Amino acid sequence: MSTTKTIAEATYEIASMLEALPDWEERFSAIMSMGKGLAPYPEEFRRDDFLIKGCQAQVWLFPRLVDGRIHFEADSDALIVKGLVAIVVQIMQDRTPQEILAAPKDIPEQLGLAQHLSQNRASGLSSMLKQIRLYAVALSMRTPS
Amino acid sequence: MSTTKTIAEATYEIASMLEALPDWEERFSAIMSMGKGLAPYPEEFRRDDFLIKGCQAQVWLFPRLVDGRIHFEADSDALIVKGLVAIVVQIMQDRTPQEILAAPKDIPEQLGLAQHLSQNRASGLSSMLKQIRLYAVALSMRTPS
Amino acid sequence: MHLTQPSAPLLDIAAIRTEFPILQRMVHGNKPLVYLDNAATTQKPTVVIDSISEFYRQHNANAHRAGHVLGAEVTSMYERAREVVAESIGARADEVVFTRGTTESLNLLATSIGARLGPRLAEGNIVLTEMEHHANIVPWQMLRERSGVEIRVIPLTDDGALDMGRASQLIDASTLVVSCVQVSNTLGTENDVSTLCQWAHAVGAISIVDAAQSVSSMAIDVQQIGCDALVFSGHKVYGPMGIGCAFIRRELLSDLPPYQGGGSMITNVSFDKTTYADGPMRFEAGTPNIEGAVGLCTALQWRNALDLRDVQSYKKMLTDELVAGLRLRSGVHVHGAHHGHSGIVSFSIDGVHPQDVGIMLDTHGVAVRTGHHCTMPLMKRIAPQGTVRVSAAVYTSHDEIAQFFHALDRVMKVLL
Amino acid sequence: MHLTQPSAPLLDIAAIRTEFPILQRMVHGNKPLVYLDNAATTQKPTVVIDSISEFYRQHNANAHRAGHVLGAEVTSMYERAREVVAESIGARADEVVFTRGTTESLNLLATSIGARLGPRLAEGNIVLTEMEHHANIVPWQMLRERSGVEIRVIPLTDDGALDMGRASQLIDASTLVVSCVQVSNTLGTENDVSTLCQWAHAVGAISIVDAAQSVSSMAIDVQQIGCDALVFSGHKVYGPMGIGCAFIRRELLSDLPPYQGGGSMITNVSFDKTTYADGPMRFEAGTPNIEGAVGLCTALQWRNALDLRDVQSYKKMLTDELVAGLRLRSGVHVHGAHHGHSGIVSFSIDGVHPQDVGIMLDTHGVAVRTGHHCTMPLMKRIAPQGTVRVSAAVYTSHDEIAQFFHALDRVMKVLL
Ligand SMILES: Cc1ncc(COP(=O)(O)O)c(C=O)c1O
Ligand SMILES: Cc1ncc(COP(=O)(O)O)c(C=O)c1O
Repeated sequence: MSTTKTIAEATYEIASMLEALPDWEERFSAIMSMGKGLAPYPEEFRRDDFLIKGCQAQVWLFPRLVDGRIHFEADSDALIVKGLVAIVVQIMQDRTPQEILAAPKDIPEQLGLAQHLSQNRASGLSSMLKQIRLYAVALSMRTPS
Repeated sequence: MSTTKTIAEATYEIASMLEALPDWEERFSAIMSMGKGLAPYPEEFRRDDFLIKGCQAQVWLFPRLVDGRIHFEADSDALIVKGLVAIVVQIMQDRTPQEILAAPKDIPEQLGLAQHLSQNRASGLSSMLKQIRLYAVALSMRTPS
Repeated sequence: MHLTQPSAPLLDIAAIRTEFPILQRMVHGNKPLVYLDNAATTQKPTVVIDSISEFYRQHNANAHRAGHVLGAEVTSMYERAREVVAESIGARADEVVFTRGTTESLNLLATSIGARLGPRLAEGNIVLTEMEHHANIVPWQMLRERSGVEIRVIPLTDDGALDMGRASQLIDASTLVVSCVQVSNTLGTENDVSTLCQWAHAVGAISIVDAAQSVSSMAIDVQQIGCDALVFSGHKVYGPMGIGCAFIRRELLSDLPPYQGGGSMITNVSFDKTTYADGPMRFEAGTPNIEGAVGLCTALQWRNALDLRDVQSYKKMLTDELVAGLRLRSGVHVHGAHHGHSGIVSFSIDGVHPQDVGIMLDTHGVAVRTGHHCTMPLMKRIAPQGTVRVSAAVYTSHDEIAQFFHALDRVMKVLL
Repeated sequence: MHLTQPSAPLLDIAAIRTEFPILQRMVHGNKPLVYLDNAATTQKPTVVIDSISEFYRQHNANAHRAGHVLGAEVTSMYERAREVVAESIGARADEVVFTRGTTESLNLLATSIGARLGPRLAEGNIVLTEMEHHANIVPWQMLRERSGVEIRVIPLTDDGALDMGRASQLIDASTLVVSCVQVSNTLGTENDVSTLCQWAHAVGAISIVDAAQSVSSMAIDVQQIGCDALVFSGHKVYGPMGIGCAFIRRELLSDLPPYQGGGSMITNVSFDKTTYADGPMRFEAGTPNIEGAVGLCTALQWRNALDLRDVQSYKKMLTDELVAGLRLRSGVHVHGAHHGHSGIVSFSIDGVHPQDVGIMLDTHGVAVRTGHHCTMPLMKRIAPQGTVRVSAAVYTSHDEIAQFFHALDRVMKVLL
C-alpha cells in the first residue's frame, strides 16, 4: 500500500479547507485555483470519447493505468467546473481501482458541495464521480485484485 | 300560425306533470310511458343515417317536412332514452323550422331533467335537441321564411 | 357480511375511506356518493392531492436542464419517482419511461417497435386478444395500415377466459409481438400473461402486458411475468391524470428508435443531423409532467404501504359479494366467470338496456359505468348493447355494495 | 426605478406576488428565491393550485363515457376548459385539441400532416427558422427521415431578427408547411408570424405558430395571425404541467388523420375496421388529463383577468431594465436586439463560461438558466458555449432585478 492519504483523508482535507473559508466567494476562488493547478491536459486526448456525459460544460477526463494505479488527466472549459473536476481528481488520483470502487458514494456531501451547489447534477460532480467509477471497473479487469 | 301549444307551453306542461310526481321512480315510469306512446318507427328509416350521434343507446330520429312543419318519428332501444326522445319530440312536433330555431336552449333545464339526470350528455338529451335544430336548419332552406 | 372478514384483518377500510375526501360527497341533493366506477379511474387519497399542491407551492421548476436549486430539487423528485415506479414493478429505473398514460405508452410501443421491425412487418403477425381495450387495438391497427402486418386475435372461451389452446396455435414463428391485457377492464378476468410471454419469447416475439387494471391491487413483478414491456396509467392507481408509464426492458429500450422529437430526448441537434439520448429520456420529449410523476410516486408509495395480499383478499370478498348478489337476482346475467380479486363485474339484465340502468342508478347516487367500456370487439361477442359494469376499489365498503343492490332492486322494479 | 412606473399603473405587482406561494421561499438557508427562469416554466398562482386540489377532492372521474354525476361534472369542466382556451386565442372550441404540451402538439402536427401529405412530401419542403426550439425541429427531421421532405431554414440577421428577405425566397411553390416560433425562448425576439402565415397561404402551405413563449403575456388571436395551427403548453402560462393545446383550424382538423389510437377517438372498433371520431376528440386518444385542462382553464382565466396591455408594458419595463443593466457592465454581451416585452434576455460574458455564472448566481438564490435552451442550431451561431438566460414573468419585481444585478456583480468579481 502507498503512504499517501486515503480517500477519506483527502476528502476531509479539502472539505476542511473549504469550510474554513469565510464565504462562498472565497470558496469559489479556491475551487477555481484548484482547477488552475491541474496539469495541462494532453491535447491528443481532447476527444469526444473522453468527455463526461451529463455535464453542461465540456469536461474531459482521461485515465491511465500506471503500476496498478489510475492516473487521471482532466480539463474543462468552465472555471468552476474545472475546479470541481480538479477536486475529484485530487481525491482519486493514483489509487487502485479497488480503492476507488470502495470509496463512499457521498463524497459531494462530505465535501459540503452537494448541500450548497444545487448544481450537483448539472455541474456534473456526480457524473464525474460516476465516470471515475466506470473507469475503475473497466481498468480493474486488467489488474490482479 | 297553428292553434297548438307553443314550445314554452308544451315544455311547461311536461315539466309540471313530472314535477307533480312524488319521486324519481314515478317520474321514470312516466317517462317510459311517454316512450311507449310514440308512434311505431318506420322500419325503412331504421338506418345509421338517422341515428343520433353522441348517445350511448341507439336513438333514431327521422324528420319529414309536411306543409312547412317538421314531423318527427323517433325510437330507441333503451326505455328511458326512448321516453326522453318522446318528450323532446312531443315538444317539437309539427312546428315550423323557424319556431324550432327560436326555441330556448335550456329545455332540459326547464324540464327539470338536466338538474336530476346527470346523464344529460350521456343520455343524449342535448344531442337530441341539437339534432332537431340541425334538421330545422337543413329543412328551413327548403321553406319560405 | 360485516362480521365475516377473516381474510383481511389488517385493512381498516373505514380508516382508508377517511383518506379519500371525495367519498364524503353528497350527490343529487342529499344522496351519499357510491362510487363504483373505479375501473374508469380511481379516487385520490389526501397525500396524493397534497403532494401535488406542495410540489407547486414549494418546488416547481423544469427538470434536467435547470442548474438552480428548484431545478435540482425537481429533477431528483422526478428521478425518485422513476425509482419508485421501478421498485414497484421489479424493474430498473433506467427501464421506466414516463408517458401520459396507458394509451400513450401503447402508441409509443406500437410506433417505435413498428419502426424498428420495418420490412419484417409485412411478413409477420401481431397477436392480441378478443378482450383488449381499444388502447391495445387501435395503435396496432394504425401500424397495420402503414405496414400490412397481420393482426391475430386470441378468442375467449364462453366463460370469459382466454382460449389458451388457440393462443398456442396463433403464436407462431412469424409472430413479432404479443400484447395482452393482464386484467380485463370489462370482465375482470385475470389472464395468464406470463405463459403468453413465455410463448412469445420462444418464437422471438416481443411481449407486452397492459397492466392498467392490475396495478392498483396486484403485486407486479416484470421479471416474474417475463414481459418485454408493461404499461399502466397513474390515474387508475390512486395517482393523478396525465401520467403513466411504460416499462421497457433494457435491451429492447436501447434498441428502439424514439417516438416523439423535442427537447431532452436529444444529445445534439443541428438541421443536418440530430442524435438522440440513451435510456428512458430518448422517449421523453419535451417538458415532462413532473407534477404527475410526483403524484404517481406518492400514490405508489401509498399503495405499497398497504399489504397487497390484504388488498387482494378484501377485493376478492367484494367481488364475490357482487357476483353472488347479482346471480341471486332473476333476469340478471354476470359476464365471465373469472373475476378473481379484480373488483370488476359486468352484467346484463334480460330485456333491459344497460344505459337505462345507469341513468336510474345515478339518481340514487350510485356511479357505475354502462356501455362498451372501450372493448367493442368483446362487446359484439358478449353483449352488443353493452353491459353495466360495477367496479370496486380498496376503499369500497360492504355498505356501498349493499346500497348498490338496494338501488338496483328499485331500478329493476321500475324497469321490469 | 420604483417611482417610474407610468405605463403600468393598474398592475399591483406586490399583490400579484402574494398569489404565488413559491415566491415566499428561501433557498440555500436564508436567501430569498429570485426566480428568473420563467421561460422554462412559470410559477402557479394559488387559484390554479387550489383548482387542482378541488378537482380531486370533489369531482374526479373519467370524462365523456361516464353517465354518472361525477362524469357529467367532469365532462363539462373539461369542455368548459376547451371553450376558455378557444376564447383566449380567438378560436372555436371544436378547433382546440388538448395535448401534453407544445412538444406533443408539434409531434401530432408533424405526424398527422405528414401522413396527410403522403407522397407530396418527397417533392416538397418545410420551412422553419434558425431560432426554433428543438420541439419545432426534431419532429420535422423525423418526418424528413420517413419521407425525404426538404427542410429549409430561415436565417437570422445579426441582431437576432428573422431575415424576412430570405424568408420570402425560401417559401415557394413547393413549400408544404411553414412553422415558426412567435417569441424566441432564447433571444426574446418577437417574430412577424402573421406575415409568414400570409406568405404560406399564398403558396398553399400550412402555417404553424409555436406560441409557447407568447401566450403568457400577449393577446393572441389566431384569426388575426392567420395561422392554420398554433400550439402552447399550460406550464408556461401559470398552468399545470402535462397539459397543452393545439389549435387546428377547422378545415385542417377535419382533414387530418388521427395521431394516437385508443379510447375516445373512435366511433367504432372491430378487428377488421375501425372508424374515427370527428372533431378534436379524434386527436385525444385515451383518458385525457382533465385535471390539467381544469388547471389550465383556471390559469387562462387568471391571465385573462389581467389587462394584457398592462402586463406587456410592465414586462417591457423589466426587459428594458435587464438589457440596459447588462449593457452597462463591461465584458457583457446581450444577444439579439428585439426583446420587446418578452422578459427574456440572453447574455454572455467575455471569457466566462455561462455555467460558472449559473452555479454562482444560484448560491445567491438567483435562479437563471444556462446552456443551449433547447435551441442548439441558434447557439452554434451566436454562442457555442451557450448563454445565460434571464427571464422575467408578470410577478417579477424590480427589486428582484436589482438582486440579480447585485449577485451578478459579485459573481463577475470572482470570475474575472
Ligand atoms: C418556444 C418553445 N417551443 C417549444 C417548447 C417546448 O415546450 P414543452 O417542453 O412544454 O413541450 C418551449 C419550452 O420548452 C419553448 O420555449
Ligand atoms: C385495460 C385497459 N387498458 C388501457 C386503458 C387505457 O388507459 P388510459 O385511458 O389511462 O390511457 C384502460 C383504461 O381506460 C384499461 O382499462
